[in-house]
Amino acid sequence: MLSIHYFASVREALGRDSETIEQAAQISTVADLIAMLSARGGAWPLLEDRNRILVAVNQAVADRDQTLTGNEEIAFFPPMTGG
Amino acid sequence: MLSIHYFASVREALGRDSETIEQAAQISTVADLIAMLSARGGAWPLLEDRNRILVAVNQAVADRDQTLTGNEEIAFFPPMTGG
Amino acid sequence: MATMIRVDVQPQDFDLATEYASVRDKADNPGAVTIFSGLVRELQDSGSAEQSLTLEHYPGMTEKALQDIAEQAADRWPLSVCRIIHRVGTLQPGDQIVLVATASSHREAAFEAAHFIMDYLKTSAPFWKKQVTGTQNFWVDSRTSDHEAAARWQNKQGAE
Amino acid sequence: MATMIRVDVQPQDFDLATEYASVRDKADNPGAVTIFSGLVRELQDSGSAEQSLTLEHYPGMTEKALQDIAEQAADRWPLSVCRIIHRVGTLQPGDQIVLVATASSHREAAFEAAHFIMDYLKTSAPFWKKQVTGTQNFWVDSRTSDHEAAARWQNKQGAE
Repeated sequence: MLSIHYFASVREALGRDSETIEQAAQISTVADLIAMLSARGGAWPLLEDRNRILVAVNQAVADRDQTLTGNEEIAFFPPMTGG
Repeated sequence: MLSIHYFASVREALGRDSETIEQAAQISTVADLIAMLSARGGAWPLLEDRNRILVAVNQAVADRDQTLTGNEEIAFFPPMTGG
Repeated sequence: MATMIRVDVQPQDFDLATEYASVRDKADNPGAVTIFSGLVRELQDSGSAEQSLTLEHYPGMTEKALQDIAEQAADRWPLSVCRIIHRVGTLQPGDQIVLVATASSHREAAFEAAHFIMDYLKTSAPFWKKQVTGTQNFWVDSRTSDHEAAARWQNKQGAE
Repeated sequence: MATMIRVDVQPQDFDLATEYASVRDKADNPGAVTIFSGLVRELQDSGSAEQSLTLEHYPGMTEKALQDIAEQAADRWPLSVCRIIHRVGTLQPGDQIVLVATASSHREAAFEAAHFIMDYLKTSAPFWKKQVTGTQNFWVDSRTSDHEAAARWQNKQGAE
């Protein structure tokens, strides 16, 4: 099961803060997950913009080609602006 | 009139913290003053060591060749160690 | 040298004096304590509209990221104490938003480590600021200068 | 930008929280406050002998030198407040000896200016430390590393 979280402007654009994906058989990388989500249309293709969207896998920032086993916590968010 | 002050290890080595020199006619530079003081013998030649002794003229660090008009406040002290 | 690291993410305000006292108490014979306090700035061009800043974060990852940044600082500099507090939620102009405190025998280490932590925190801890001005609001953009500031440390030697 | 500069040389202890509150109060919409506190270190190799540190200074020149250092910092960085307190007289291990506080819109400026002031103060403000350990005492030697730290700033650009 993939647990997916959306933060800040990404959360607002997608209108959702989290979801779970049970059947993740075809999803072997972060890029696969993004392709699946992007296929929903509407605002979802924004996830493909690697200059504006960061991805974390199990709470660490990850590349698009990172492998997934299907049991991770994934998060999508814009560049950080704390401090 | 030259008002002269000695600080820290210089003060202790010379056994005095200040003095005034009324007749300063032959003293036209810091180096002249040092030569005059050094001629007292005993511990006084230590003032000649430019690696260990700093000089301030009117409360600003000065070179040995700085001109004196005979009416300054002069100070001799070791390198600073505050902070 | 073992560094005492403590990290908190909290909505509540913090008391800088309490944190300073704690650092002095915990540090092993410190010679130098550096404290950085970040405050919410008022936007100058917004006229008289009421302003606030809301900080969203990623619970869980935030604490990990701050702990990781503190550990990187402790690896680079000889610190006896490293303390980070970052607030979340809605803040007003002038409010405290972040505190970093470092203690070391060496002032160079205390200064550099606190500066390093702030630069890294800006670009690698999952916080996001939303500016609210009157009835308008917008997400604050990340700044190129912040990324450049963080990148500078990769070319720098750890001090002393 | 006019910088509010205040410098004190005093035997009394200072309260860091009071100084921080004053900086927040005086600074014009500050985003960043950096505070450095220098503490008297205990000499590790002196066994159990009672220790103290006595600071001598050059009254008059000391205040001028600190004011000059603060003005140099204010010329290099956009500071709204610059505060320096340096104690003189006899201090015990753990005592506060020096405080530098800077406020700016930019964290880079607040950090760099406070660091610069400490590095310059070490080598150009007329203070001298005498270490007393039991019945022995000696004047603390100036350190090459302090002179090198001060010299580094001459090759550095003022930030932002």
